[in-house]
Amino acid sequence: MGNEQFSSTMNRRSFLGAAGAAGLTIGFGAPAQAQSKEFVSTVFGGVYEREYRKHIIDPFEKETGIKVLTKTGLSSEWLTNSIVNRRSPEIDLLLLPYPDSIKATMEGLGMPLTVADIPNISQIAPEWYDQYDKAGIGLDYVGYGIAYREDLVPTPPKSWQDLWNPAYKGKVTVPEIGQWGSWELLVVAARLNGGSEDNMEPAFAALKRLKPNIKQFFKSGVDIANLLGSGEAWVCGMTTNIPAYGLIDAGKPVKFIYPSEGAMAGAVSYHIAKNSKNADACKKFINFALGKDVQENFCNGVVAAPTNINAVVNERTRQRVPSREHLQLFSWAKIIPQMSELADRWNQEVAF
Amino acid sequence: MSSVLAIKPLSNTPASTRRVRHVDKSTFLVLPACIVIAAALLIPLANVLLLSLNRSQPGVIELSSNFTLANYTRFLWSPFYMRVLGKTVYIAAMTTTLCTVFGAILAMAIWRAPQHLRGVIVIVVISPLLVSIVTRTFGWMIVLGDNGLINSTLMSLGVINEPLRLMFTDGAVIVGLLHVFLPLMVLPILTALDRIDPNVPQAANTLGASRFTTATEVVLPLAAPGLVSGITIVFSLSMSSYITPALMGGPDSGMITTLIYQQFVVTFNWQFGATLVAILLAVSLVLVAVILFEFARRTRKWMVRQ
Amino acid sequence: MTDIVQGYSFRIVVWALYIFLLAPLVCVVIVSFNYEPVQSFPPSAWSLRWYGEALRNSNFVNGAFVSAWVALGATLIATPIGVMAALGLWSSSSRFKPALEALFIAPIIVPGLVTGISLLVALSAVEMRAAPVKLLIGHVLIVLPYVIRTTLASLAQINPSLKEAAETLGASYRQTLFEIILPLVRPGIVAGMIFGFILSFDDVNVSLFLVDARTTTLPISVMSYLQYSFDPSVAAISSLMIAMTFVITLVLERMFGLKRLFAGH
Amino acid sequence: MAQVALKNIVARYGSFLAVDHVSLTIESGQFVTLLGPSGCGKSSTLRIVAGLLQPDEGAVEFDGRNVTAVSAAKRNIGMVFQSLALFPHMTVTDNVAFGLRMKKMPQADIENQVRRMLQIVRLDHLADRYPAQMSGGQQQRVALARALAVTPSILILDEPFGALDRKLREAMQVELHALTRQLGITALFVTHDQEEALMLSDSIAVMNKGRVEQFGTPAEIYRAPRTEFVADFMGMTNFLPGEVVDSDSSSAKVRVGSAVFSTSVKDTIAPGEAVKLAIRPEKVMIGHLSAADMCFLEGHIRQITYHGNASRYVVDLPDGGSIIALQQQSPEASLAVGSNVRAHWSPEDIHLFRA
Repeated sequence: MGNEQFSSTMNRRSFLGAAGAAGLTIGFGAPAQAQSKEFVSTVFGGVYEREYRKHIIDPFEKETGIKVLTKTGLSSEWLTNSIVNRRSPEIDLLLLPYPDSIKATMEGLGMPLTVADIPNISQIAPEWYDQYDKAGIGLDYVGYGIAYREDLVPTPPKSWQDLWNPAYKGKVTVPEIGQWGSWELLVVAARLNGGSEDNMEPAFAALKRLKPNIKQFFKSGVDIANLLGSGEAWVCGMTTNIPAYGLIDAGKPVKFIYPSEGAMAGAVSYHIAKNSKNADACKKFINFALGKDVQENFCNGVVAAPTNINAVVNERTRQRVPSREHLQLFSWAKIIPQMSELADRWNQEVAF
Repeated sequence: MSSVLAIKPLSNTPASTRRVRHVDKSTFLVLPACIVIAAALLIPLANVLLLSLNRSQPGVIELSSNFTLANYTRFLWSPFYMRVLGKTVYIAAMTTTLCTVFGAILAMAIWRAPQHLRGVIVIVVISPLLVSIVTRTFGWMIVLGDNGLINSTLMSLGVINEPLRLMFTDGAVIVGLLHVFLPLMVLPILTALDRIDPNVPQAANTLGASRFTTATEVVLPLAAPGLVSGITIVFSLSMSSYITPALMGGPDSGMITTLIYQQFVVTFNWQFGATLVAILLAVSLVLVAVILFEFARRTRKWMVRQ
Repeated sequence: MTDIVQGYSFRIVVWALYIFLLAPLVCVVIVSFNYEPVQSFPPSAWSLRWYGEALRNSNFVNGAFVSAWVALGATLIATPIGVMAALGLWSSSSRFKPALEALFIAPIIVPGLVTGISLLVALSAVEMRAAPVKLLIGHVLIVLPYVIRTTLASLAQINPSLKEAAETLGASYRQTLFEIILPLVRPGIVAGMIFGFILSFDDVNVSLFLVDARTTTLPISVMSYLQYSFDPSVAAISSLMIAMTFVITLVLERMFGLKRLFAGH
Repeated sequence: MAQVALKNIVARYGSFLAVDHVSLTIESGQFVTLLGPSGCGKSSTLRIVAGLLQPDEGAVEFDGRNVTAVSAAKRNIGMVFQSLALFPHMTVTDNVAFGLRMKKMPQADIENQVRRMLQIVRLDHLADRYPAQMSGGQQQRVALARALAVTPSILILDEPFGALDRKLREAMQVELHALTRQLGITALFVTHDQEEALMLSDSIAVMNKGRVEQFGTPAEIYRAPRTEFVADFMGMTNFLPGEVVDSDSSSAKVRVGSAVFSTSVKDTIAPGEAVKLAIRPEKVMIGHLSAADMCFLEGHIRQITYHGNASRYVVDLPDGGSIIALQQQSPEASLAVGSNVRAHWSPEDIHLFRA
């Protein structure tokens, strides 16, 4: 009697065990192994993905035999996903742009990265390590400047201040709040008018004054390309070199400048999810990506500035990206807590 | 005048519509859909919507037990948010109205077209749905832009000297939504028209009705189920549309969904974002219910009896 | 006299609508043949370059397969559920009927992004991590309302005595359903399936939060691609989609006759 | 063919009593009509027989077997609907074969039976048409063939000829009459048209307010209506109020205005009771004089209408009432509007009802 009870319990337990194991297999795609053979990383699409694959992923896979699965999409989704799946991450290695990289840092999503684990960190300029609390490391950066239609503008812009030039009435496009460049625009507007990250008040008065000039708030790089390419807008007030040179290389009469006050920085960085089971592979990968040669090849490919101080990019790239000295950095950590309010004020006073 | 009669209790319906059996079957039939919607939408959504009862705390997505209505009062006392809500309803209503008018016209054109042309016309009508929104918007910019086809045509004809501002306006949003939602209106109306006895419009003609009167007063009421289907779908989709208003609207064309998007993925203020969703849902559901009820009230007497 | 005027104005409006529907798409197709590496109009030189580029892009090709399977799967799952629900609503005289009808439209009232996020949170909580399953769940929600609404519209026009006639002739409920009611509402079901399939195939907002590194849909791949590249390969993909739909429709027409798909009898 | 019996059937819609304790037996091979104005409960009764509606009380029996709980699908009936309810997506053949397929009859037998049925209704040349491609009369015959194909226990017809024009309607009536007699079908027919009922039926049940007022052969119903309602519905449009002044078991004297008439009765009506005299218009004659044994009332002609084979007179009586007469002959010159006349009739044409 007792035995029967015991054996039936056993049967049920082993059945549940098997079912659980089956669930895990489905859930994780592949059973976790001590020596990780693959991990999931995020990557931007288009040219960036092509160059990233060519100069970083492919050589890395060849060298180590570790497979890199890439997830495309939006950085805000990657961040959301990582917060939601914090305990058991779906994404092992986050490649994030501003401001999601700083949000990830403030959320404590990433595990600390050390020179011991990733020797190449020692070659990286300190600002691309420190601002992520040493739990993230910069891969490359680009500059935000002004792009404009040479053939259409009455006078070419030279400084951020020129965005307010009445001659550009109804012909300027600036980013929609939340888009790449929007927070940078707020900071620039504040700084030009005596404000700072701690005092963003002047930004709103300035942007209200900018309103007559604004044709449209752009929502994406394609928007910039379409607006400038078709001549709907003459001036794009806050864009990185990427879409601007996309148009220039296509033969459009577009020019791109870094304003006299300095370029705003757009950096992307690596963050390894704290509970990642494939952290070792991720560290190996980061070290590989930060190496001098890899940085040079990759940055020449996507036309970005390397974070590795020893890396030297070619002439074409050097002309298109801002020098380290010409960058205007600011404290994202001060802006992020204000974002909800800033967006609210933007909506009410600038956009709607 | 007829409303008192129309909402008579069901027990007074005529003998031929009273069904005794299969009532239990109808419960069984709707059950799977209820389960799917409850499990895949309502429960997950409730989980997020409950956050609206927590104090705004950007970056925090866990529910706490300190409940407050602060987010709702913030919305309701703000003229700005109420204006955005008003604009959302306005754009959805305009889109739905235009869609109904033009959808009905198109559906009738297809209905009357020779059978062998039908397939082609149906593809023409559904083709806007086949093109990715980003490219579609680019297409619109070519047509509506300052240097676009319409403006350059008008300028070369000397009708205007300055380009008209067509793109990046509320009008452009409505045009963009109309473009993709038309198929969702046309097909339900068309399937409804196909069930109409061809003698009925002819009968109206013999009674001296013009083609227009026949269409609006005889044919369309008979296609009412298709119309209401299209209207509810288009209205709901317009209320919750995000990308078209974002890409085709002007600086001030944002709708509630624009704000929802910001709160969820830009500022990570899920508490307020959930509040906006709850309000959008409530308003949309009430308005859709009004549409359905109004339809039922107007057609109850003749609908089921054909 | 008025009839002639009305006839002409009707025809003018209809042609204007055809132009309205097609104009932006024709522009897109023209742009797709542009040689230039940014979308621009009118093209300076013609080329099939971006078609080649689009078809070589494995993200697009794989994405198209994933989207097709997800849309097909979701449509096949949602259709029986939706048709059943429509039949239930049709034969019900319950007080809760309007509430149920509204409930069944709810998936398209909730902004897709919020649906996606809600599903992400909920499915993570129950440890469901297989992206194909997650996508199917999300996309069944996308398809369901269309099937229910369009089927309901068709059902509303069935003469109720047809059902009774079948019953008096000895047909069981099942036989009445399969032999009388379903054939008569087929146009509505087909319309709903077509909408569901296309809107599922096209969806960005719900899918964004449900895809993973192995399984990504075409619209997500397109969106990601556009972050760093602005060339007409996306216009080429869109043009291919239009072309493919034409071909599929023509084949369907040859095989079944669209007449049979879109008309009851 | 079966005998069908309704036992004390009650059907309610909320508080409204649609069928009020109806009992009725339809003998095997009989053609029975439910006759009555709309809303009298005849359709509900018919749907109860068909099994499309569950009675709240009472039982339905087929050949003595209680089938109240049996669904329409299992009752083996054939029904012709008011809207015909032909399946629009099926050809004539498929429509007629439907019920046989449901019964899982072998394919060859189905084909034979369908062919036979289409021959009977003379539609064999249209077997591949769809209902929408046929005329109203043809559709009617398809509906009939479909209902008959299953060799039903009972054929149920719900005002099937309502939508047809007069000529077609008459042709169909003749056809249906011939067909049912030839095949010996038990049939239950619903109509509000008394002529149709009289022509087709073996028995008629006249219904009013959910009740059967009278059940009998057409001749009985026509000649001896038992209630005022039946009399009225069967075309006795002249009702004169009166009072019994004297009576015995077989006859009564009734005063109408200043006149007193004698008539035979079936049961005793006590003197002093208020009654109504009903007389068919075609039994009333108009003239300046009348024979001695005739009953008469005097009045003047208000209206004369010509009906081809007859003339219809409306005679206003001095007390404010009027009487209608239908005469076979053409109107005489002396009987013009305004002239004073005698409306007269034979005592045996009087039907007496308690008021």
